[in-house]
Amino acid sequence: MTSNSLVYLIALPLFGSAVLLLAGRRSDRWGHLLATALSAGSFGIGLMQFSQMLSRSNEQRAVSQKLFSWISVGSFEVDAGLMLDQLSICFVLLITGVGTLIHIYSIAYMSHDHDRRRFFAFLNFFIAAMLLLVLGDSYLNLYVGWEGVGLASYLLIGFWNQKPTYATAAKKAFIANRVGDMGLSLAIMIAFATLGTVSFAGVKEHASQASTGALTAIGIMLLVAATGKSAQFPLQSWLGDAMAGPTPVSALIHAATMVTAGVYLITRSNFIFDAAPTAQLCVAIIGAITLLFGAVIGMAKDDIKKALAASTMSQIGYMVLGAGLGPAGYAFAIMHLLTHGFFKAGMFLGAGSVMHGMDDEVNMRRYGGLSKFMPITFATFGLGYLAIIGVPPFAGFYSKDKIIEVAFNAGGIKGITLGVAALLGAAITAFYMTRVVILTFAGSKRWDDKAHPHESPFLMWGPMALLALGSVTSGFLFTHGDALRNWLAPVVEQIPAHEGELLSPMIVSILALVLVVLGVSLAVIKYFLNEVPETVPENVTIFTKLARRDLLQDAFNEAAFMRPGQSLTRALVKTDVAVIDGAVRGIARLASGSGKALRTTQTGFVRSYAMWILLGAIALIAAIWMVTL
Amino acid sequence: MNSTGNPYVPILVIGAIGFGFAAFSLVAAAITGPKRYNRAKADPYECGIEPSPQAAEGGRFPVKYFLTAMLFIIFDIEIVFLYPWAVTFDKLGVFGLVEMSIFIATVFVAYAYVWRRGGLEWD
Amino acid sequence: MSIFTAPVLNYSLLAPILIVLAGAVLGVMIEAFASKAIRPVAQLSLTLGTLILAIAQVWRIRHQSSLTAAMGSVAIDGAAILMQGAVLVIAILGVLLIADQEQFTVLAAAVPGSEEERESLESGQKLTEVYPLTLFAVAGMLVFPVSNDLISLFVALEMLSLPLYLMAGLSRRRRLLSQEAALKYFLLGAFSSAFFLFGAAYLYGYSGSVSLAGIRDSVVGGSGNDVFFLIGIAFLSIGLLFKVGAVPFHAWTPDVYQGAPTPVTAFMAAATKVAAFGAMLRIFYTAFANAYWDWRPLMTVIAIITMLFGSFVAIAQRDIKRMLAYSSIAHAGFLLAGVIALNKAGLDASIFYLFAYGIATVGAFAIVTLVRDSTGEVTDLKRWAGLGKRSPFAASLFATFLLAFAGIPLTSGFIGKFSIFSAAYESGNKAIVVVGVLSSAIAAYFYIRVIVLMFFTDPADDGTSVVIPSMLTRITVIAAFIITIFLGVFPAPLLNFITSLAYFIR
Amino acid sequence: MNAANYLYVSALLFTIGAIGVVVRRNAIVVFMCVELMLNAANLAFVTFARINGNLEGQVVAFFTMVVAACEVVVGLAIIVTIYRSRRSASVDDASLLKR
Repeated sequence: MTSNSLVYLIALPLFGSAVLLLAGRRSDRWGHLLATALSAGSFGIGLMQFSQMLSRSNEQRAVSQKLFSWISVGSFEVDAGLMLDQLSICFVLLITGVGTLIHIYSIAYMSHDHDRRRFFAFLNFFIAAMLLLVLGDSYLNLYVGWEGVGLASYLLIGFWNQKPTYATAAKKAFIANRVGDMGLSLAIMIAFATLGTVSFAGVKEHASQASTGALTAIGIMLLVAATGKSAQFPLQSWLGDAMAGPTPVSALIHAATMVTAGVYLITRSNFIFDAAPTAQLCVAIIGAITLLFGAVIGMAKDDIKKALAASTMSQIGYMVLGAGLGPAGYAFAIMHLLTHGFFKAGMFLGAGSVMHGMDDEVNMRRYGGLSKFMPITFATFGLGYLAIIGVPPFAGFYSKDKIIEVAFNAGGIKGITLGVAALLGAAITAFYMTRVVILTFAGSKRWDDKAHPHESPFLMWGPMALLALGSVTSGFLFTHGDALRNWLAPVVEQIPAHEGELLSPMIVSILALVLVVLGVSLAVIKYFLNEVPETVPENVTIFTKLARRDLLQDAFNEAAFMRPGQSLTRALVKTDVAVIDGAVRGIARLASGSGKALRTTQTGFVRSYAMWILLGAIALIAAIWMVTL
Repeated sequence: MNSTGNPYVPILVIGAIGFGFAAFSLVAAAITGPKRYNRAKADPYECGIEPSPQAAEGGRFPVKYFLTAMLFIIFDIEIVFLYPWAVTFDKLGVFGLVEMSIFIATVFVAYAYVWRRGGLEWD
Repeated sequence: MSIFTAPVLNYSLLAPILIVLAGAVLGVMIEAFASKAIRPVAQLSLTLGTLILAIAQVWRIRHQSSLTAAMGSVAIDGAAILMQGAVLVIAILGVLLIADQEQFTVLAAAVPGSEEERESLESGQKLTEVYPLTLFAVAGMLVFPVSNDLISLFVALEMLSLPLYLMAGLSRRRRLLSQEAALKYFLLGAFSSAFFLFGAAYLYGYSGSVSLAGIRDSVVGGSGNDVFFLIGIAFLSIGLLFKVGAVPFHAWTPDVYQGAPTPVTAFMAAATKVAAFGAMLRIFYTAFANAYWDWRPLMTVIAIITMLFGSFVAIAQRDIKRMLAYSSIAHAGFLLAGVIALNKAGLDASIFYLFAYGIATVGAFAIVTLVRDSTGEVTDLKRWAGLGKRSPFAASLFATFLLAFAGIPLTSGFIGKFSIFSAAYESGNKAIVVVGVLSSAIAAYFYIRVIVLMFFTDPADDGTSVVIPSMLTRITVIAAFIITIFLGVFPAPLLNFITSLAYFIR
Repeated sequence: MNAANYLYVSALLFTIGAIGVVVRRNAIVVFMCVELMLNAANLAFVTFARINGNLEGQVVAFFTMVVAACEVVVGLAIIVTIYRSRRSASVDDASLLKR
């Protein structure tokens, strides 16, 4: 099936972004409205495509559109083409739907910012790039979108770049992402070299002929890409700092959509991972590590956005774990991705609403008792909270429990380890999310009288309410009659579920619920029944201290990557000026045979350059001699 | 050529001799020569003659010397191409004549440039 | 002794070169006889007219190929046509920049700071010698990649170098630096061409012929003294590697790029690379192809060192022109990967890369000429901070060129990098691909660092500003921008064109 | 006489020239060393022409002489300009551009 309207999905927001950037200040007055309308238009097209899809049989649902022939070098041909199938439509609706809500929210949230127009231009650009990422029909087209969202994220994290720390955060995000991008480009090159094609369809068709080694290499490189973009261990450190961006950005890019691109990549490449079990196991392990890692960090954060960011990291860990469990898990990974998109975006918007009312204060120790002043925010945030900790019948209950269940049923030691990790993660999640809610909305007020907490305007709480609705209902809708699993079946071939299961769904649910209750009660005891100090207590265990410092992730990065990189650079610069210079001096000393001559034979740079050339010539001759001897 | 043994050895020996010669000269100069630093050593032409008369700007040689020398070299050396042509003049025929005329004309253009821009004037 | 017969020349195939040379000689005549008032206009129109005429002629002969156009001295073939076309396009953009005479001193012979210099500046005259010099250099660049024997190679090498040595010293401001750049470029260039010539002598000694075809025959036949051959390859390569700026023969690059007047740097950086790599590709793909076992390992090592060195050292740069210089060193490494690939894909990719890189380079340096304060160009990176806030248009264009250098998709640089690395991979040289991707990742860091500096840092209040560009500079910048983006989005037409034409006849 | 001896002389001249470029300070002397290297190459060409029994090497020598002369002119022009600006022909003094 082909369709000519796919391109408009991307073209609308891209057009908006171009208009806003080119028109400059002239569009200050109507720019945000145009951007929002175009985003909504994209959502409309998405819905239309969705309804058309529904009317077709399951095998006929995918549509594609060839735009133009992009690269053709010899035998290598890539068309710039788009493809909309059951998997990408989920993302299209999530991106444009949540995206539009966040556009609306931002109209109010950013109303005092004199650069609001630029913000909307970037936001529209992000939507376009993210749509390209999920609609591209080859790895190369995906790569274009991948770089595009990276750029948009980078621009938006650094949006308030007046503060140097924010610019640093933007850079940090950029570098972590570059490492990931390198993985993706290597994966593409290996795929091209071994399979001769980079289109999804082509790779899928030829994957069976490739050696397991090559497929494992591609898989591992794709995983590196995913860890960079989705803030997974060991490239996770940028996400917390990325919270420097405006809160709507954190909600859209760093919670609901962009950071889940890694999960999309892995799910999209299911045919590679299914054929490369080692790579698949690595995916599951990375997911399990990250979900615990993020959860532990989440327990110690006092900054509301950073706590939510740690939680995002952890929840994406669940998705990656799900995707790493193979055919049994893909659908649940995507399901959790979608439900998470609703509840996490909703909670971020809630956090933004709180900050809006509290003069941009982010420290939760300076909140408290806000439920009285912001009832709607409290309600929407609370629904999101119930969803994330997995209370039935809220969305998270369906999606997260399924991943835990599949993890246990993966079999053997692997299944038990991964399952236990996922269960433990659920308990910790319950603890830190309860902590966030209590510190923010319950208890006594800890803010000074300068703050005047107030409910946000309708433009802000409207989108929050809609997202909260999604957090309540989506889980049920997706699982009702295995709707999402059946929907995705043509994309990710599935084995029948519940085969030789270790634990029945019921037992998993009960276990999870017990642990959740445990986590919640601990948090209630510690933060609700006891007084919360306004200053950060110092007499805490080493674990808390470590968690506060993000489990030393920055220190690790610095020691392992940054320092050696810097010293290598310095060393090379020194080589350029000192060592080569020194060599010239040394030779001069040798030649004249006296230390005195060193002074009179002052080395100048032209001569040291000539020395480079001469030494290079000698080295070349010597090397040729050795090669041919 | 050296048919026995490693063919690189002569190259290496020659390189070593060249290096040794240069090193020897410098060492010998450093040991035997006086160690006084003299600005004249960095001058063009180290022949020890005090250049005179001093030019207006305090330089040693008027640039005109260099200019004239350079012009002489450049026009003089072009003659080189006339010799082979002269030897095979009859065999090259009209083609050779035309090509040589173009060549001479090009040299004349350069000459005209030098002349018009005052390169031949001595003050 | 051989019998001389009158040579037969195919003038239509040699016409692009002859047109440019004729234009240059005419330019010298204008210098000699035209009045000072009309010289600038006359020279500019003559130069542009010459270059456009030459391009038209290159286009006309694009499907012809001949080894005997000049008695075997030059080989006109598809690859030659492409290379000459690229040099001419870059030269036109470069000349438009050079025409912005702000950058050049009026009297190159005057002592800096002297009364003579002040008077010449106040007279409002223009330095017009730079146009014939440019044309002579272009003529050399047209001959270099088509040369099919050692004599033409050496003459072309000097023909393109000598005018550039002089042009490097013509800057109006910071004249001491400019003259120093000229001196360094000259001494090191002469040094390296001596190596080149010595290598050529040994290749001649090896094969008994100065033509590339003769050398190839000897390599295939396996006759001749191998020691001569290896010394020949090594020394000849030194001359070529110097011109492209490969480590360890790169040391001149940053100094000369920084010291030379920026329009000259733009022209030199872009066009010299095309010409030198053109010659290199021809030599290695034809004469040395069958001896690849001898040179490939070494060239691989040099390519790897060059990529890594260029990328790492660029990070530590504080001056925009030096940073671009080190980036050009890194790009030389990427291009060497195309030379080493030694297959058709490698040739196609190299030609595309050269064109894309050359255009982006001219564009980037064109923007550098625009960023000034009261004393001239501002090249200190620190003072570029916040440029994006004051002049978003210029800064965005510059960012585009940097992204093209970094090889970000939808710019020409991405297509170039991708095709060159896949050609290298196809040839089985995996190490170079891995190092290449790694160093592009490193390189992306410092390109993006400049973008961050321009857009995300507060402007310093020190009088740095972007001047309103002249019409000619504006054309250059916009044309470079359009080509860079167009080649990133629709590279297929040019890639197909290159694929269909790029062959070396032997 | 064995033609190879001329090659040894040529290699010797080339090496002396190359060392000279690196160790001498006066720009003009450095430049003369480069000319020495060019002439070493020329000698090699002529010798090889003799060994190979064809004229091509001698033709190259002609061209090299002319090109070297042009190089002299350009080089002297640059060195003289620098000398007038700096009052010194030492290549070590010209080191403002670095790092």
